[in-house]
Amino acid sequence: MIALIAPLVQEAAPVVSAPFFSLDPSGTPDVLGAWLISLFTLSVFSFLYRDNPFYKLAEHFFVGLSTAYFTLQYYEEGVLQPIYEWIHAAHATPEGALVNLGGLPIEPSTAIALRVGAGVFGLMLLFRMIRPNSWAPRWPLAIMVGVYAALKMTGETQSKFVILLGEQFNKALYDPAALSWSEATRIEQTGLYFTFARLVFITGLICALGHFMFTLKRTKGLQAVSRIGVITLMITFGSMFGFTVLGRIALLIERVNDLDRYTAPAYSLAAVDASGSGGSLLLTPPLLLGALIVALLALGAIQRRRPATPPPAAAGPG
Amino acid sequence: MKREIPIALTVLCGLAIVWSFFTPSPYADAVNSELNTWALVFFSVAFLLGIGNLVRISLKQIAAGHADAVFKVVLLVVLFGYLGVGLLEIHQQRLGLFGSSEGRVVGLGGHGERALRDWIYRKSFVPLQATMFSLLAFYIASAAFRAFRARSLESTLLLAAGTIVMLGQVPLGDQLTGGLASRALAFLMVHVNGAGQTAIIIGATLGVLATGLRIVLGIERSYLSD
Amino acid sequence: MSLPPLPGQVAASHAGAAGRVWEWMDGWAGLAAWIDTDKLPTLVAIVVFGALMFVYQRRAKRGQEITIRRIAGLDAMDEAIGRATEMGRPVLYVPGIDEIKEIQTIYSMMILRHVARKTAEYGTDLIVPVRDSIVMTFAEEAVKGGCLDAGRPDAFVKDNIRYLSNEQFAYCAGVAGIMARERPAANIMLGMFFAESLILAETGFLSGAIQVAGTAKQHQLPFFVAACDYTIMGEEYFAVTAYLTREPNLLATIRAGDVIKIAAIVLLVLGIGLATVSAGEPGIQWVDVMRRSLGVSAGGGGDA
Amino acid sequence: MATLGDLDRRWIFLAMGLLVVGMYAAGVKADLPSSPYVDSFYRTVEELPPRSIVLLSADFDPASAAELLPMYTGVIHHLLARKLRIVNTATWPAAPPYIRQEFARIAPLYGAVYGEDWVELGFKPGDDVAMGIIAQSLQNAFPTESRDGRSYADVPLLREVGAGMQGIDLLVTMSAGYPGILEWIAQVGGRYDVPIVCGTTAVQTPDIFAFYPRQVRGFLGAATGATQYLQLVDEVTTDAGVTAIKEENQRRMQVQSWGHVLIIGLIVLGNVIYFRGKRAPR
Repeated sequence: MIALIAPLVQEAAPVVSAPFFSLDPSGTPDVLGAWLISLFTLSVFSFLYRDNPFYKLAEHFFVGLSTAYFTLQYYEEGVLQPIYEWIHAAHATPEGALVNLGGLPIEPSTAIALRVGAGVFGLMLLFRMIRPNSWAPRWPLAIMVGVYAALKMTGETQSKFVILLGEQFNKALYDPAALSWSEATRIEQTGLYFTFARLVFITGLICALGHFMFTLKRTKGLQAVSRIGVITLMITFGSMFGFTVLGRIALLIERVNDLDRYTAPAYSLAAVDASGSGGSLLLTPPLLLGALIVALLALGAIQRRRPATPPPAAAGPG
Repeated sequence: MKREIPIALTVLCGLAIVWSFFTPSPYADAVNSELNTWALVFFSVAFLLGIGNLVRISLKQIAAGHADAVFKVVLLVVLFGYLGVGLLEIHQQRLGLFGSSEGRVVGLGGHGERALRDWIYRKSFVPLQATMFSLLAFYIASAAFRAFRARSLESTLLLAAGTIVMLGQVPLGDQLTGGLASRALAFLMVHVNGAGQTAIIIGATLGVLATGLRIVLGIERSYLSD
Repeated sequence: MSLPPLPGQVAASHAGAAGRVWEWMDGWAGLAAWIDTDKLPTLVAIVVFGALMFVYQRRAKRGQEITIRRIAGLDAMDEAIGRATEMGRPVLYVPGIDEIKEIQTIYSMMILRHVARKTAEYGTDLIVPVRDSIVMTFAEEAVKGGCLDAGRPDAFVKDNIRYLSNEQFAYCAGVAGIMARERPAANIMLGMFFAESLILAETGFLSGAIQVAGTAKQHQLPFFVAACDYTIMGEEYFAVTAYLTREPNLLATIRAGDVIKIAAIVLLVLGIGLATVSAGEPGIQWVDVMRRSLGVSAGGGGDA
Repeated sequence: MATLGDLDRRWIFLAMGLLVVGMYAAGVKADLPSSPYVDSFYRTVEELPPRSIVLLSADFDPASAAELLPMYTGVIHHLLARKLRIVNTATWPAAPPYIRQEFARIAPLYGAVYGEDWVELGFKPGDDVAMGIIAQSLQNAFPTESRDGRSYADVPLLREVGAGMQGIDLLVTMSAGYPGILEWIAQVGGRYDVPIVCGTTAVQTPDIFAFYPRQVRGFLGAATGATQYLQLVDEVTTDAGVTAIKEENQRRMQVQSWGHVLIIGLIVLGNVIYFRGKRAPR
């Protein structure tokens, strides 16, 4: 096992010293942080063996922290700034000066009135906590639904329908000279390849659109169009499948890389002496915690297989 | 009364946004920007309401002596602990904490306004979320062996295209196929996947347009019945 | 694809008819103060689509038949329920894992009612595991309604609508448990799914059940196609709901969508033909006028 | 199907785990051939005249930082090396710490002065709504910059950016999902004449091809795109940091190769067993 792990340690310059605790974001990662990261990462990976207290701890810590994290963001940027600080700033504008609202200069008093209105409607939303189906929270919700629906409808129809169609007629797409990019292979530069590629694109697009038509009579022609459309869609889903595999494995590799960083001597429990040696590998966060989790899970497994003897007071996990 | 006013508000605000989208005037921009900010405030308040739900369910489970009660306690301690740290850091200027004063923000250890919050975030939120997603690499491997079958033309094409894409993305793929994989990948992605995605996006956008129109014209009422 | 130049100037020569139309459009741009002419095509698209929806909805309400073609996924679903009946084993219906406000979950409830009617007729058990307590109440209503439609209200078993957990992976473990213990012969998974779709499809495949899955969002479809016997893809999901419910609003939207797609295809064929003919030609060609009429040449950073 | 069902999937988990750790320990590096869409991302930045202003939006979080952070670091090096000025925003709440962390390390290398060469405006909640406000009037979206709290008008760089993206020469977004590149296209591409390039996670990359090469001038797809782009940026920057990240990514791509070969092998093996089992007499 050691032989396999040993090469992991041959970093370009092994980190020999790291602060125990430091808030500096761009400094060398601190030791306390290394222990926390290793504990959380290995606890989540332990779910692959089976659901166990380590995973439950990590999961509940995550739900609590992420809820609090997003709450703070939305409190600061969605409530504090647009209402409290905006009214504060509008209040402090000198006499006669105007406030800029989306490019339109307006009276500070109007600006304040508008945001007080927003605050009142926001409070009406809080009524849901007291009386869920009272009329008050419906007003702000209705405004929000109307604004989001209209925003999506206009923006997306423009860029994902009208312009997306219009861009298909750009002459540059049909000019073979538009083919040259620095490393195009010889075949890719030929006119034949270009025409074939454009034909594949156009037939695929038209047939895939044709497949998603449901109220036309199913003539022979439409069935053929639908067939080619399904083939195009299946290759599209195949490429999405390939990219999903790429993405998930990239994440796994990054986790391994992160743990590898904390196998450096500086993070080991055994102190690194002046000459830079010591800091044995086995006492570094990933390996020590990994061994601990495996041992406890193994203990639990053994206990489950021996039902006869009463489980000891400290029942194994799981 | 309980339904007419909300629907009127939806239609009014929806049409105001549509009007501001098509009209090139400063008034349109002002209306657009103010309505956007109102929607943003309500979105944030609605999010804050969501927390109440989580806390209520957790407390109920702790009181009922649920098997995971101790973990629910951990959840609440972390939730309110981090909220406390965050609120102190947000309002440190007014409260004169960590050396900050009226005009100046110093933050804990002089590392700026969000020092402690960001530290906790980097050392717990980051590894947890990243590792949770990386579990899927294992689940895909298991499903690949036990469930992905070339049972029909469709699934065969899908697995074949997936294989080309997987090979074309990595150096080994080109070494194994003599450089063919990455060229096949480029062709497949730009010309076949490009066509398929364009058709899917056009279809989806027509769906968004249909629901958007029904909401803005007040025909769609389902969102009110919650 | 070489990189077309950044928003450069229009070619000097405005020769030919197309050029004159181009200049007329320039003049027109400044005129209408109340509307941004680049966005005129978007306004036309929205108004035309709205008008089509309105017309077809009125026709559908007056009973005029809008036929939706038979979706292959529906045949697969009926076949799966039939096989479960033959083997005397239950049907499992997973309505996605999103909340009721997601449109796909609402439509999944409508399809659930159709499935419940079939299972009530055949006298087969129907198990519906849910991840959200509000969706559970809607699911109970749907299954109760389905049993009533089949004229067998007694077929409704309240315990078969089960709230497992609202945590994603715990819900999957719960569904896997049902698959292992009660061994359903048919798994129908319709609604909004996320990363767990992979685990549900794999567990279902191994339990030997016929699997029919469907979702409108494309990101989970690759795993469903690879692991399930039949998949209802993207917009087919909405077409299935319209086919089953005959609901005028939905029928009208699909009919309007078809008409717009036909128009888009005609536009595509015309535009691409013009673009191919005039590829590489300097100056303004008819295809550039066409692109500009779609509000592209100005907004999309285009060039002549 | 009995044989397949009996195999405990945890053996497959172990195989994937050991393969990734083992190949990572081997530490082999290999160069990647380029792709047309990565090449056009690089050339779109190269063709911007010096002192142009770029709106760089960090729209990702820790789960997607594995794929997007290397691109984000690479693009900051590239922009600063090309003497371009950067306005930083974020529409994901978990992104601002990354802006601070990267610029704290990279800006001094190119002598970039805060407030003149780059500015940090921080997170804006509201998804599409936020993007609509940012594009429509940056000042209205961010009355104050988020590092020292100075008001918009006091920052020399921001004075050159008016309403309606006026003054912005390129929009770069590192996009992990919603809100991201597709919403930037809807809110900005549909209204203002600003070229857009982006970096995306693997899951979202296939969608972007529908908008390439016109609405999205170029893009970096997943870890592969990141590595290809870093190979290009490494040639124009002298900083050892870029070379280190490039080599780290090349090392990861080698491990990625084995991961993909394993998945392909499992699919083929699974199908062989399945079809042989089907044809064997019952």
